[in-house]
Amino acid sequence: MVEQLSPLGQAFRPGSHGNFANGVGVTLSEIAPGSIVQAAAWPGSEKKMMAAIASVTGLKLADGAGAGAISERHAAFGFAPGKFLVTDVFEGLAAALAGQVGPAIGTATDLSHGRTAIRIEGPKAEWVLGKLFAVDFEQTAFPIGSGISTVHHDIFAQIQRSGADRFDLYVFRSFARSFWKMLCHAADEVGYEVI
Amino acid sequence: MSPRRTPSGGRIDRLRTIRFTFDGVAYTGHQGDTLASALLANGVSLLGRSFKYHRPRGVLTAGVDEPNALVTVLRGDVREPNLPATMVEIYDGLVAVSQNRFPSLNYDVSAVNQLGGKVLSAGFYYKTFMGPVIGPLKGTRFWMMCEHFIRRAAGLGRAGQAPDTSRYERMNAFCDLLVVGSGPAGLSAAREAATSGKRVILAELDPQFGGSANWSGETIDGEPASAWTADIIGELKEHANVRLLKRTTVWGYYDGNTLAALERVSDHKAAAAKGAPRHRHWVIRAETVVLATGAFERPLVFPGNDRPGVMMAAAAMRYANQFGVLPGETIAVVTNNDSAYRAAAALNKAGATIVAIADLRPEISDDCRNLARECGAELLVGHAIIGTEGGKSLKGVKVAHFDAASGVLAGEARNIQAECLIMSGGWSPTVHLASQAGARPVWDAELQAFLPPEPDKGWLGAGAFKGSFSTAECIVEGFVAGRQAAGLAQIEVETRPHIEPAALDPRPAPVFEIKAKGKSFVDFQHDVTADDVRLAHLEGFVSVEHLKRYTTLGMATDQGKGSNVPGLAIMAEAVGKPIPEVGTTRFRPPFAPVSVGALAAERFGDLKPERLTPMHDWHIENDATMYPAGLWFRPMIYGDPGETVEQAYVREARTTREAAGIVDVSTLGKIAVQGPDAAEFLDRVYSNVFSTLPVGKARYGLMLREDGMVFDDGTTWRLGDNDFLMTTTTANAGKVMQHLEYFLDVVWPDLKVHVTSVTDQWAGAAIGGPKAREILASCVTGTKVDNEALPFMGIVHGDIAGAPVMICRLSFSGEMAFEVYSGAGHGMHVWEALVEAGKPFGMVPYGLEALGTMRIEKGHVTGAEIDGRTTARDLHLGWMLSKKKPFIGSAMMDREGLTAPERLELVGLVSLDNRPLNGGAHIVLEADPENPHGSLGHITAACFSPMLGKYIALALVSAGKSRHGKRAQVSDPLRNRFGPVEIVSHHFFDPEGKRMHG
Amino acid sequence: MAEYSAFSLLRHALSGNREWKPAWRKPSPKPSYDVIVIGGGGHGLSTAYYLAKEHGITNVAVLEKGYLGSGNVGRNTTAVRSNYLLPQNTRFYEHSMKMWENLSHDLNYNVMFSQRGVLNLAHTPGQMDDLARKGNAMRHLGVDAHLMTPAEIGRRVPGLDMSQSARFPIVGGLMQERAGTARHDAVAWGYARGADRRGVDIIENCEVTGFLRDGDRVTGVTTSRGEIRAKKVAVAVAGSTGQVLRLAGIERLPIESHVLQAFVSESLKPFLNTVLTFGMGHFYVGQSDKGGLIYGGDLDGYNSYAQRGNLPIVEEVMSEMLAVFPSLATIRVLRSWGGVCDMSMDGSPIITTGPLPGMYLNCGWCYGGFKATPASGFCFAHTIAKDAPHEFNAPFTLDRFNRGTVIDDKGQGPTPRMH
Amino acid sequence: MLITCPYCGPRDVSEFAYQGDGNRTRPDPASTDGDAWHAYVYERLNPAGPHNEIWQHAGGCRAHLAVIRDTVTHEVSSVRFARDHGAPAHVRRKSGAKA
Ligand SMILES: Cc1cc2nc3c(=O)[nH]c(=O)nc-3n(C[C@H](O)[C@H](O)[C@H](O)COP(=O)(O)OP(=O)(O)OC[C@H]3O[C@@H](n4cnc5c(N)ncnc54)[C@H](O)[C@@H]3O)c2cc1C
Ligand SMILES: NC(=O)c1ccc[n+]([C@@H]2O[C@H](COP(=O)([O-])OP(=O)(O)OC[C@H]3O[C@@H](n4cnc5c(N)ncnc54)[C@H](O)[C@@H]3O)[C@@H](O)[C@H]2O)c1
Ligand SMILES: Cc1cc2nc3c(=O)[nH]c(=O)nc-3n(C[C@H](O)[C@H](O)[C@H](O)COP(=O)(O)O)c2cc1C
Ligand SMILES: [Zn+2]
Repeated sequence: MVEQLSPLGQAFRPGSHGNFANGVGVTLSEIAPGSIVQAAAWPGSEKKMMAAIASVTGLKLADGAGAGAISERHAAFGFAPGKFLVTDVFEGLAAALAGQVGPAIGTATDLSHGRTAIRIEGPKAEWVLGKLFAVDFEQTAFPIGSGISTVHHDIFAQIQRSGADRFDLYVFRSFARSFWKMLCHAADEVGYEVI
Repeated sequence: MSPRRTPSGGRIDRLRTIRFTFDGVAYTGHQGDTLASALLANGVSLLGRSFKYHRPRGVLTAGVDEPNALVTVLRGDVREPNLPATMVEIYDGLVAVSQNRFPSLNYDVSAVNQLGGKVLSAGFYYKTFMGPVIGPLKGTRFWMMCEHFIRRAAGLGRAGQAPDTSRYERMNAFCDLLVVGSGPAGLSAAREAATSGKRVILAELDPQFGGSANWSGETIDGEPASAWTADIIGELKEHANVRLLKRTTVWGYYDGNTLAALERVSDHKAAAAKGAPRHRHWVIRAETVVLATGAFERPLVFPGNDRPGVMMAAAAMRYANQFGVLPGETIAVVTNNDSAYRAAAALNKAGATIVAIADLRPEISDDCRNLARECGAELLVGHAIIGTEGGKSLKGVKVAHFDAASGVLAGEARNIQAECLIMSGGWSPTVHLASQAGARPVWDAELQAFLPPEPDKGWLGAGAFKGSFSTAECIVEGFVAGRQAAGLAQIEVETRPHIEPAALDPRPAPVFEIKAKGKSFVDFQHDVTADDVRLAHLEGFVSVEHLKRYTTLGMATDQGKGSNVPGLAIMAEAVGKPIPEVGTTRFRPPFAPVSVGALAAERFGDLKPERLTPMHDWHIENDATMYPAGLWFRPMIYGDPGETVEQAYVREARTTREAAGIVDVSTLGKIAVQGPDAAEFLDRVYSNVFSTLPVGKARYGLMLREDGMVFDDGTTWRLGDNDFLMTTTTANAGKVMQHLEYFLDVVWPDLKVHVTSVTDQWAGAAIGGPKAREILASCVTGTKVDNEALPFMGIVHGDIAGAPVMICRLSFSGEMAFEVYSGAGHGMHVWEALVEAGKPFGMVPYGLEALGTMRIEKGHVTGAEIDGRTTARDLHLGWMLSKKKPFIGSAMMDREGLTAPERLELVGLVSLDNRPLNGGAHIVLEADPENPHGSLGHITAACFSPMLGKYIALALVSAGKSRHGKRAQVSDPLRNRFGPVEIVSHHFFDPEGKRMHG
Repeated sequence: MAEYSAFSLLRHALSGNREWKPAWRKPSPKPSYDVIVIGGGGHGLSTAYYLAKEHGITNVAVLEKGYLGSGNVGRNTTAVRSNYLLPQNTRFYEHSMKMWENLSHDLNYNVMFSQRGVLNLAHTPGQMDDLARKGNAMRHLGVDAHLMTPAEIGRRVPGLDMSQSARFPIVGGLMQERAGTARHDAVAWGYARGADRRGVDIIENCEVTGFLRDGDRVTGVTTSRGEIRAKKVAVAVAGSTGQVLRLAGIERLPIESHVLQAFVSESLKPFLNTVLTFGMGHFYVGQSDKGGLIYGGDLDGYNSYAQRGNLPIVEEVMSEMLAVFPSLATIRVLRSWGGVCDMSMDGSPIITTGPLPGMYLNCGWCYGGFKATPASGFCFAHTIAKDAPHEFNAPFTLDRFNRGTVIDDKGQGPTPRMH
Repeated sequence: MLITCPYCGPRDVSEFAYQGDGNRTRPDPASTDGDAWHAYVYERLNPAGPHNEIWQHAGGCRAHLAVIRDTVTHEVSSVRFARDHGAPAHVRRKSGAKA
């Protein structure tokens, strides 16, 4: 199989950057899951969609807006009414989900190439993201596992909190390089490491 | 040297000496000084010049309300003009210069403007400079000549031209409670709220928390107020739920309790820390806001009140108590209220001689008498200052008897020598933010001030902001507001804080102006005098808003923080109405000026992100000249060394038509339209039918807007029964997406259709030309690409170099052509494989110019023709308007205006003089370069056609089709291009489409 | 001897400026008038002025709910130009431009009309073609316009980022030299004074609260200062059009009211001697004779009758400003405000008789009606006096949407916030 | 200004795209009633006060919302999904249902 090429190109500069006066504020990385799939249920079929996701990924999603779950291999969260983003470390999730989601339940759309997954982790992750998004990142408002849809000016982003100080951001691939640069810029102040 | 540093006292760090320059002269100050305090300490009392008369000005205040002492701070070539010296913290190496003076602050030639005096009164511009009605200076000429000179003299500081290298940032914050102001009231509120565990933000514009507690000289429950402050701050720092923001001015109160604040992160430093911004623009969404913004002291209006050395009383006290600076050794006082006595006492304690206190009131309290006696001042009750003496610094004041009730002066004027005159005309609560939030201030006759109304929205008030002018009240009110805002039960305050010295009476006498001979300033910076206010009244500009606009009162950089109320009062008197009936002008954001850089934040230097195709880096490496298309970048040409743009695109287009070419089409909008009702949905949004499209085929579609105009076009591919891939033009991708979502969500929610943007999922490479099929055949596996397997508009799936691809045979260039779609992450891989496969066949990459050339030759329309004003019929696409079904736009498309015979229609043009045609040129029957007229339409796109060997163009021409075969002229006076053209069909080349079907 | 002149200024100064007369009287409303004009903005006042001056109709009242000029005439960014694409607009606005050129003399009031040029920047060759199309359209109607090269622009406007590495490099521009700015308040005051001196009653703090009707026919108005009858009632209330026509029972119109914000910087030594527009956004800027940069951008984007803006647009405008003028990051915004714009469905105005008998309507100015002030009043006065449009406003009918003869300069269709 | 999206919660106005007057009724697609179409496409209720509007949470979940918002105070008093509460029910059924 041909590997996907990262859209970040030269903008991805592994190593340490910015102001380290107080240690590393955040770590930035590209997670490059094998699959990113949008699963969208028809109104009324949300539960069936969640069951389909569970049967494919083993992830049980709670009810409610933005609810999500994470395992070693998979991640999933709601980002819009009836819509979920589901990822897999491996390729082939779109086909697997499509197999479970019939036309009566909804649709599965492969976005494995269309979205770039960026991870930001560290004590200053909330602070850095706060510079870019008008969203309350504090854990009480944005619990672990849950996800949101938001936007930084022209750049649309879906964000899942995958740990106490870890967030996974899904942005449109064509914007990924610009977004990455901006994220690095925002992280300069607290010192960041690219891995 | 009159002003000076006291030997001890103040909250500056005397062990840390800081060097800076002002107008090129080196000075020193201490850590904790502002530029104003440091200059005063160095005996400098002339800091600026006023706007209109260029009068010498000193320091009037000690804070954001400063109208006079404006300076420019330089950092290398970067200039920051109009900063109040009272707000500039000094740092080692600070370079500040004065402004609005020539050649120097001391000798300013424009000071002659003062001689203009009464002629340069309010509104004089409107009455003159109109010039003659005939002759060479008629019309606007004379005025513009005058204006030229007026503009030379206008303006305060000078903007620089060097790009600012600072960073600016934005920060989003959320809290339950935002406390604005950290004086006794704000601190007390924050302390209470903090215990609730609620998220609290405390914002203070000063470099240190504490507000007036830093310099009031009071004790709170036996402890110096500054220590009380330090205790609370220490306590607040322990709370994880509290964020303390100093140097942070809350400047905007927007809808939904969204507040904007400016944090000056690095201005007080010689250099910002690595990665740190100069300013941070905070956007704070607060459940509740506690406004504890204090009050501004107002000046009194009397002749010569603007001379350097005249200062607000509380400011003078602050200089003494906080900065260890005496604004003068001999100080006179003029006041209409008690608070100036405290100032006099403080200044006296710090070492100044208080020569006299002129109190406008006929009687004063014993407390005041005692204070006056304690500081050894001559007490002149029922007296007023009627003039000041000195040039650029105060030498003395003139005092006369004054009757507050009638405003009448009596007796001989007396001269009193003084280096400094401090004044107090009462206090105006800082109601700006509440007013921005929609609260209408109410006049309080006791306090002679506008107070905030009872809160009804997302805010509460406390302290001097509410007109509570004693520290004890401030602390209690803060306590109550803090608890209320944090949702805590109200409890009785056990013991009211004990404040020493005891509070004085806060009520001023209702005297705002002392009428005597000479210029008495109301708005200091704008040189608006009391007479200007009366002139405005005489001419009928009595509404406060008219007063403001006619005289510019309150429109300067301080926005009338001190001057508004005195101005109003003078107008009220002239009209003979009470102040509240005259009203007050509207407060607007920002509360204090905000740097443009801060508001642009991370977009400074980077307005928009770049959108890149998966093959972007290849284009750059292969010398493509990139062309911005919205946020995207697309190759325009891949020029060879020495080639012109025209040579390059002609080569690319010709090679494509002769052999093959490849172009990156990844930017086309792509939308997955999925679901059982997808076909039905497409029938409704496209003007033509899609439900009949078989799986594995694509169709060209046209969309109209509801008003019947053409909206967008593109091909849509049926990948499965319920699965379509729609393509849109690059420019309209977002708009089409929104259009589809709107109809699905709002108009037809019963349709089971999902639309998803997959623009970024797919890389697209279009290869076309007579060799295209061979090239494809040589590199595709897993499918055939011959006519049978892949007929025109057919779709197949296969692999290229191991990557899965989807290929549709469709043509924009008019050649035998294929669009090869692969996963975007494979785009580069597939592209390189295609380029490699094309090499033996002489295939070239081509850019937008060649793409445009080939589409013009074919007469295909794009955004230049689909400009929002054309109908399908205008573009000869009437055949795509289905008669079998209604569709979006079908109901409106036949209105008379959309079917009129004289409408602009798409035509082709051929240049008959073999010279290039230009987009935007107009078409006329007879060109008249001297007097262009009679436009019939315009050129939308033009090129040199390698196939026709001619310069050709597409154009929209009135009744165009009827003119086929006729001659006309291009008329392009802007580029001085005139010449003959023939109007022809827009299908220039291969009208039957043999090549693409081939 | 003109009432206002350098000489009179001197004479009055010598007498201590104590003998100036009010710029306009403050009359109480009469029971009836020949014509009532609702709205003391630029258009209402100029309409009254031209009714008196051109048609001899002087028994006229202008009713203004607040202080004179409290609407958009007092809160606009003062750009005056006639650089339109479509001929109906260009003809109308060019007529206005010609009137501007003589307005100060006509009114004996210096409205400070300064023809310092309006320059539209282009950032791609495609935009240059669009500007050329517009400029050529203007030239074919006898209106001045010329293209400028980057080098010329750089010389004309110091501080602009002319580097080709800019995110949106400047590749050229379209200049209308005769365009410029005027002192907005002076326009209102000058017309008010001119109308007043010709007998028009200008009545402030007089809000129209309803219409008097005889069947369908409008016969007057009720106001916060009582009933006033009139043979003809003309409505020129800009952003309040929806509210006022609702008083006459007209619920729906091809108009939406939207807020547009504007900004003024702290006063700076003048360096920008033309009006400039950015081609990759909505930003535009000029510098007043006081030295403040006067600038703005896009609408807030939703219906509003509040003269108050939102924060995202503030940020947007500032970002766009720095995209063209990176050196202005240290400059500070002094004040921001909002005005309520009467956005029409095609971005062009409506000046017409009706929609009810006895009523006349002037609206749909979007954020471009300041420059129209003279021609709007002139044409509206004609329409009121003659019960028929002047040739310049004949295309600006209310039924053009029905008929499809829209005048859509931006090609945006019926999305008012996009015009 | 904040709008509380029923899915995403309170979000800044900058995340939303205004889609205008929510009081308009789209005529039956097959209707040839010119006045009805004119009213739908060109006429707007433009009240000063509470207004029914359609907004899209374009920078979020992308759902369309039926919002009641005061055009004078900008206070948002109600937000619901437009697909449930947008256009009047009869319109949806007529034009939407597949027979
Ligand atoms: C921020 C901003 C920038 C702009 N920039 C430009 C520009 O650069 N160039 C340009 O050409 N145009 C510009 N415009 C547009 C221009 O200002 C307006 O189109 C024009 O001023 C509208 O006409 P007017 O002056 O008559 O309106 P207004 O001044 O708004 O007059 C309408 C008057 O009607 C009154 N009124 C309303 N209801 C009632 C009632 N019931 N009873 C009595 N009176 C009532 C109002 O109080 C108001 O005074 C801008 C607008 C704004 C808001
Ligand atoms: N007549 C009088 O004697 C008189 C009058 C007024 C005040 N006072 C005294 O002043 C004190 C008032 O206490 P208080 O707490 O109400 O006010 P304060 O003046 O002590 O504190 C207000 C604080 O708010 C800050 N501030 C104002 N606007 C701000 C903004 N937009 N953003 C951020 N910070 C802002 C100011 O910098 C100041 O530090 C009392 O001690 C009172 O006795 C006395
Ligand atoms: C062209 C123009 C220039 C302005 N210049 C200034 C200025 O220098 N200082 C100022 O405070 N306000 C200035 N303003 C803004 C006014 O103070 C005021 O905000 C505006 O007229 C709207 O009125 P409002 O704020 O009372 O609603 C200017 C307004 C305009 C239209
Ligand atoms: Zn949402």
